[in-house]
Amino acid sequence: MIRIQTKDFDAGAEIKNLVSGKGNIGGVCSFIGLVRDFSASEQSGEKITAMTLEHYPAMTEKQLEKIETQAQERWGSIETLIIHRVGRLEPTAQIVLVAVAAAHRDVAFEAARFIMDILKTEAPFWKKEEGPTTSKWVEAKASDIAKAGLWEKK
Amino acid sequence: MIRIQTKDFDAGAEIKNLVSGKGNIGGVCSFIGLVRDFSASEQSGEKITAMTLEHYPAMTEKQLEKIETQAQERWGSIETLIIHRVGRLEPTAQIVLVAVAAAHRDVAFEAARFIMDILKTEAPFWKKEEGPTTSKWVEAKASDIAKAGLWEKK
Amino acid sequence: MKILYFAWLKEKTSLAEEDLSLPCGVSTVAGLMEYLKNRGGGFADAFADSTLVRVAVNMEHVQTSHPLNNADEVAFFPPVTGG
Amino acid sequence: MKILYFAWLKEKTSLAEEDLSLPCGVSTVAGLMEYLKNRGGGFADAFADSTLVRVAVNMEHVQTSHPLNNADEVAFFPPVTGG
Repeated sequence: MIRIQTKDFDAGAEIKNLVSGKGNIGGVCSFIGLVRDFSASEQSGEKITAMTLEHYPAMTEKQLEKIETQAQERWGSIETLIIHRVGRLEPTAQIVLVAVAAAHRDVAFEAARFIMDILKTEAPFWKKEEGPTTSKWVEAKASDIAKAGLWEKK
Repeated sequence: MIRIQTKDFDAGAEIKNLVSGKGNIGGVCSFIGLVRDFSASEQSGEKITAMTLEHYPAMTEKQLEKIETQAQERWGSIETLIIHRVGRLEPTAQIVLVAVAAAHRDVAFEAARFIMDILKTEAPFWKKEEGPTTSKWVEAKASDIAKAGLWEKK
Repeated sequence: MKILYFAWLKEKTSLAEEDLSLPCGVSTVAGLMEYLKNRGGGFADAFADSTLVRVAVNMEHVQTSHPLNNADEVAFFPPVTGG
Repeated sequence: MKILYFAWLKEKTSLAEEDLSLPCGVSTVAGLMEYLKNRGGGFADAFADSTLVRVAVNMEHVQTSHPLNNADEVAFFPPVTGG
């Protein structure tokens, strides 16, 4: 299940909804990404006051659905949820929720990490950070590209 | 932070509380364990109607604190939360919540998985499953012992 | 052909979206990028270093060698930074 | 010495907890297990196969070779199954 929205989400309620009525679920691994109060660019580490998330709506949906399908093909019977916010967010705000429910915990942990890693390099979102004086587009991290690449070899 | 309780928990509220006011947190990985409606013993796979969790209170606290300390020593600056329920629980009920907040997602994922793996073999909880006709104590899984062992070698 | 620009490509070109007939002699993404760069001004700036630009055709990530036709939706953007 | 029994050890011994002076000649967990087994009845049953029993002394997991003294809190239980 995929949702792109400007409003915040309640991770606990979303997870309960994901597993509701499914007695074969042994565990749910989830990841929540949050806005930090310092810049993602490792050179600067400057304070940021807000972040704006832009996206390419139709492609975002297509890419996230593809990621869910890949995870389901890879790990079989899992329930997946991806919620991603767009718009202007302040430090400590929730940006993204990825949750995977499965019969066993290993699958839940691995599939959730897979979805996050691939989302980071395939889903068309862009972050612009606002500092006290300037604002600038966040640059993609080489380490994120490397992490996504690791899943190809397995 | 550690809590042992009979009542249910709200994972979303617990996670928000864990990161509240901390602008250096980039992500939270959490795992929720749930009561399945079939037996954990792989031979039988029988339906279960409820599960009762017993524990050794003082030792549980001591062991969970030790696990949190080990995770903090291993991954440095992380915030951790472990909530474990005891008593009688029905299928689809939440049993355990482990959440790790960190600056970066890899640390959050790894430390949460570490805590779950070690909790499974070190924390003194015991599950008794009730089926339609009989009830029996869940046997420990060799695979859980193997997973915990893997962390020693790293 | 529909062309979309995102993030700093949208800012530099001052354009979110435009309709364009496949220009004469252009048959790949690389050719289109060269054509757009030659418009000068903000476009020259946006496409000055093509290694910084990522491309999707019909909402799939592609290489610049990807062929184009008039029914395609082409999007230009920087490497993605969601999550 | 305080002794605690959990899960099926509590059921088989019909005892959650007892106070016991370290029996004469017993200096390790293994010795105590042998002593308890020799009580017969539910205790003989509970300790029939010592490989199924786990032990904590003062709330730390220990091997059966662990030494004991009268101030210890000793707990017997099956392998843990929480989480």
